[in-house]
Amino acid sequence: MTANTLIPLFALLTSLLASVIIFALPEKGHRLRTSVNLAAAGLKLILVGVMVWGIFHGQSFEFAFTMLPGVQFVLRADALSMLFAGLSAVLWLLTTIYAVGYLEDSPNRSRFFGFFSLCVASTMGIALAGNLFTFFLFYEMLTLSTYPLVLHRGTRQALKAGRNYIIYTLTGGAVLLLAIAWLHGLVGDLPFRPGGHFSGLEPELQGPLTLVFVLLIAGLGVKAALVPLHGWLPQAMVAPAPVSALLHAVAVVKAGAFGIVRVVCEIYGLEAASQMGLLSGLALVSAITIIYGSTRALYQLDLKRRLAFSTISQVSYIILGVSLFGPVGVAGGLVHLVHQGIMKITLFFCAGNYAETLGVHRIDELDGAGRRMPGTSVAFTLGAFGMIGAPPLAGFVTKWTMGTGALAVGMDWVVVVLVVSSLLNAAYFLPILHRIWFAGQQQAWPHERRWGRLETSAWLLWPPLITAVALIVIGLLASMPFSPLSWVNLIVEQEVMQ
Amino acid sequence: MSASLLYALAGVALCGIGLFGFITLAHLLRKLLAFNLIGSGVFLVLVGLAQRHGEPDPVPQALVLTGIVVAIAATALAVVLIRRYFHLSGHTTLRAETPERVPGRLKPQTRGDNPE
Amino acid sequence: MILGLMAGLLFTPLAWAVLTLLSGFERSRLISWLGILIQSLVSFALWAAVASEGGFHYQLGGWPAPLGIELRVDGLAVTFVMLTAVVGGACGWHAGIYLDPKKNWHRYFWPLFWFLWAGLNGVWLGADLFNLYVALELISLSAVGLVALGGQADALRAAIRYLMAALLGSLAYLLGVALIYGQFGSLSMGGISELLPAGSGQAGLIFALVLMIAGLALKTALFPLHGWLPPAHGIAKSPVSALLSALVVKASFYIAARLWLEFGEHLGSYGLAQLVGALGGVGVLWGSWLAFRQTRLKQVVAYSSVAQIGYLFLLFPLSWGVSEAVSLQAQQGMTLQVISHALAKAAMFLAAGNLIMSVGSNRVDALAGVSRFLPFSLFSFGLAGVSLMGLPPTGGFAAKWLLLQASLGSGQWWWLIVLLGGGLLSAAYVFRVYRASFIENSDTDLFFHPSRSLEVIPMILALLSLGLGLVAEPVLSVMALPFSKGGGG
Amino acid sequence: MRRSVGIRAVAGVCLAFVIALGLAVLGIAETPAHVDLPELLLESMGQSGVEHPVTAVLLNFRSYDTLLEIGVLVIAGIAGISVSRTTSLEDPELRTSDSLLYALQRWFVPLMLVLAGYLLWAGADRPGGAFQAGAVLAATGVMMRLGGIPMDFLRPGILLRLGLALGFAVFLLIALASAIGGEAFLAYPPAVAKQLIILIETVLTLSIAMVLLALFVSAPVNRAAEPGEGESP
Repeated sequence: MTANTLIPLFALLTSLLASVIIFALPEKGHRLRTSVNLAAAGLKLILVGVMVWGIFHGQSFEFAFTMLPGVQFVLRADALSMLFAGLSAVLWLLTTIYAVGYLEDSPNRSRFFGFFSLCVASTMGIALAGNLFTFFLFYEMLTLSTYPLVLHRGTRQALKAGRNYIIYTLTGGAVLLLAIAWLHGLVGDLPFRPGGHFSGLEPELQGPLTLVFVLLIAGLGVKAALVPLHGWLPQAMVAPAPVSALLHAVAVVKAGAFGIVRVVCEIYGLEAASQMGLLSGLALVSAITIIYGSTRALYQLDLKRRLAFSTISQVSYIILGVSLFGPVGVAGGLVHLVHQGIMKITLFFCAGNYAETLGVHRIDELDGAGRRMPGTSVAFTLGAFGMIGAPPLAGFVTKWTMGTGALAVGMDWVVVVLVVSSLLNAAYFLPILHRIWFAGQQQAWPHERRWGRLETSAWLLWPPLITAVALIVIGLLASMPFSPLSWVNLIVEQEVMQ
Repeated sequence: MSASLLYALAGVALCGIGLFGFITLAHLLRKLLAFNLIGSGVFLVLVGLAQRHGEPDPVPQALVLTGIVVAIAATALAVVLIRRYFHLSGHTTLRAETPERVPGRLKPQTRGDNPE
Repeated sequence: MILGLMAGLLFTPLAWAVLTLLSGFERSRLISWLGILIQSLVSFALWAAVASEGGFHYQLGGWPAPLGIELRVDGLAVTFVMLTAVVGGACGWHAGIYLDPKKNWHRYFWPLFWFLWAGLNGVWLGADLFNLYVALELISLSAVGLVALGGQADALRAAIRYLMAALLGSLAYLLGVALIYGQFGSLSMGGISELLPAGSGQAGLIFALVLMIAGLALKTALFPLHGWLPPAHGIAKSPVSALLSALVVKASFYIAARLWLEFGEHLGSYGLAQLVGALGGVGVLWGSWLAFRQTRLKQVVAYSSVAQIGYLFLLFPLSWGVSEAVSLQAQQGMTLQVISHALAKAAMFLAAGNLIMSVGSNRVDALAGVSRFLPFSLFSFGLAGVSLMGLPPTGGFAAKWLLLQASLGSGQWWWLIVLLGGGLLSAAYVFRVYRASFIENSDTDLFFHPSRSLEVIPMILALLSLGLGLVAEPVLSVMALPFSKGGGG
Repeated sequence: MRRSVGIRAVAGVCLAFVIALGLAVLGIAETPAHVDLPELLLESMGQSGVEHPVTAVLLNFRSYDTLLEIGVLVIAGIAGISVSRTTSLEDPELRTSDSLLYALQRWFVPLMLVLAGYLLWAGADRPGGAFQAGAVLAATGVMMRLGGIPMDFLRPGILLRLGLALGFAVFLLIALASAIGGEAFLAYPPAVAKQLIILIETVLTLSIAMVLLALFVSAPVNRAAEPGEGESP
């Protein structure tokens, strides 16, 4: 047991233990709970940093033991897992800070933060999982740990959302389990490996493997909110803002998308998958989801619901990217995993700020919010422009890379999809920005709270500002080492080299 | 066919009759008697079949003795339970939906006698 | 050394039954806790000894089979002995605090509890068909006594119904034993399976096997013979319900499974195996559905047992006429399912008992606000529920995984519907309870808070069932080859 | 109408069961048994300590069965008294005032006691033994109880429980002693096997009688019920 074996385990345990400790703490121990939370988040960030550094220098981190006859439990840090792990470690810290402010003085905080940490532990496990079995383990753990968060408020609406959420995700989980078990029965325990396993495949396995692929995508597509499996996501909006932020930016939808990336790139392999004709279908489904999500977003009057439909659309960029056959497209999709996370979390933080500070939930109540809350509004604007794909923000990097990738493999229609989607993005974000900045305040805020000099609590204000700044930085410095794009290029190199 | 085998076949018949009674009778004491009938049938089969060639086999005889004690213990326990159940609820069957008397308002007739 | 352990294992529960019969509740409690400690240590030592040195036969009275009674002490048997020590110990610990010492009749819990334990060990180790019958009756009667302990009309009705079903089941089993003894003149399971001539399925013996399995299925509450179980498990005191669900129904199943694996190859048939499996499958779906429909918390848990027992019977089709590897997977899956269900269901019943005690009502919709004020008990309940749903990383999931692999490996894909559909249906009833507990209708805490140790016990069991999935491989390797003939000596 | 159809169906099932069982019995009867257990038994009789083979099987070869069987009986007794919760054993309604019974009792009680003793003693070399003796003893007790003779030891108290447990406890202690003595659980040293078996038989007779009698007198006459979990009383 060297340090390299244990680091992935510790990265997982930081939030797992934090969760146990938080559950054990009394409801009143607010200060202690916050310290535990922040310390764990910080520690995890350091551990992930160590692993990123190590991988960059060619070290390997793996923790494994046999769980069941023929099945290994594997935690392994590789370039792809670090992309996701890094994202969740950073955003966990920010979201924790935000949540501390958001839930000030509300009941059930012990329960909330306990499950919140558990949820992050699952995300970390998903990132570090070294085979499909381990992935599934944490995938289901994520379902369970987010359920109490969706239900948190205990209102009738929350209960309904929770029920739908659990029906969708557990059914998806069952389908995924079937697919994984079947795959295991066909070919045994496969570790995730750049380039995949099925390049020189016997023809008689092709039929079953195609079916397994469809099942895998269907199972993962529920969390990734692929149309028509997206129904739970807009309803889950009733959860508190930090939960929505986490659900949309890192945890749930990303887990689905990340799983699809793993399956396509590291189980089947890009080459084999495209030879078997699996990718065009996937590309089509994700393109439909992109357009559908954006179109539905146009018609939403509730701010968080609009953001939710926007998520449905944006997450499919990742899937569209990996189904583009070529390395550049894959890079575009993967980098969007990070970019979309940061953009969406910014937007949800801001939406939460509007709701918490002004009591604003509907878009038509936002008139004049820019003057009352300039910091939040600037962050929101940056996030929105990022989503639309305006240079030099992070979203632009994604769309540019993906467009290049699509043209390189001769899939011109993808460019059309990207352009249409961007126009739709603009169509549903620009009116909001207009209301925030240019419309005058028509009526009193529905439910205003004051926090001294600042426009809102400092706990609530800093996280969106930080992520907004990050949006600019990673957009501008996309070609620097350790930027998401260059890291993604490192991954793609491995995927294609194999 | 030896005499022992005849016992075994008689046991078979007893099992069938007992089973019929056990399923169709609702009154708990009768059900219990039907159970004892099956039990006797089983014991007959056990001893009769083992001794079909005429020579005695002490092992099944001992087994049957053990079986009888167990059956008596079970029967006695069942009678105690049935009796108390009757005193509390006034029912002699398990069918709750067809109460013979309204529970709670009943007065047991004479204590300790036949619940019929 | 090992012989001494065996004597201790057999002696302790019986002796403690006598000791506790002679003392009042509070002294019995102390004596029992001491006994639980001793018995657990002995069980553990025996488990460790068999794990390192392999299984053996133990001749009671010094007489070898078929004249005397032999016990078969193999990896699987000691694993279940160990399981009984863990679950039984937890239930005894819980009962000591949970039961009200002022009620005079609660003192009789202890002797019945110890007799039950003795009977369970007798079943796990038994290799003699008639001895198994006596051990089964020991279990049944003490279980009935425990259900009837309250002496209240509903409890009595449930107890009588349970007793009737148990007695009929035992007689069917005994009739099968009578036929088998008539054929072979022997009662030793191992001896008979050696005598079974390969390839000749004699009609009378097939009937005997069917009778025995039918009787045991009735005692295990296999669909459609499950009617007696929910009232009995629902009405008993929670520690008793936990014992009944976790261990008692497993005893009769264990015998059925061993009969099947020993004799099934010669006497079984594809049709019989599929029939038993299909009944188990229907039981999974039907039991889960009924659990979903119940309004009382303990009835939900009780019907869930009907469903979970159904999974066990998938062993029959998945181990008949299939390759060694698939059969082994099915056996391992079944073993894990027994263990994880025992741990999870015991945790669930104990937690349910705590919740009912706190809320003062046994209805599911009375749980509103529990999540806020009694999170600990709810959490144990929830963790146990995760195992029942078969979600990772619990033991329930590991079991389901192995059964899935066995179904796929033998091409019997229709069991996939049961395995996956059953998991979803069980999620439906478990989440219904969570849902009810998350409703907030009061800001003040009006609940009674049970003592901390009451809350800790179900949590420990739930965590064990959760962790079982992670250590499934070592646990299975201790069982080595389940149902092996034993090491001899 | 529906009921009669149901009954016919059950009758049909039972008939089919009888036929199947009968065929199974006949089929098995045609072939000889594989193991000749009586032969084995005869060879080992010398070491068993008693002359009667059934008693030897019950109390030596398969004594574990018997131990558990007595356990079952004790359980039934415990479960019986646990639901009874009666304090008054001298309930006048339970007493008969039949003069014939009194007269019979004077004759029968001593006679039955002697019979019980004989059955116990006979068990060593011919049919008889602890259970038969215990049953007769219990019947004697039932008769005395019906005649209204107060039997204080039947009150739910330490005496009753001691009586229930006595036979079982002695049996168990002997089993343990034999295990400590070096051999397996329940393996009696051949030299003292006979004495041990007689001791066991005697105490078992008392206990069996006690259990049966206790079950008889556990007349659950009061109606005090306890509320179930989560129900208000």
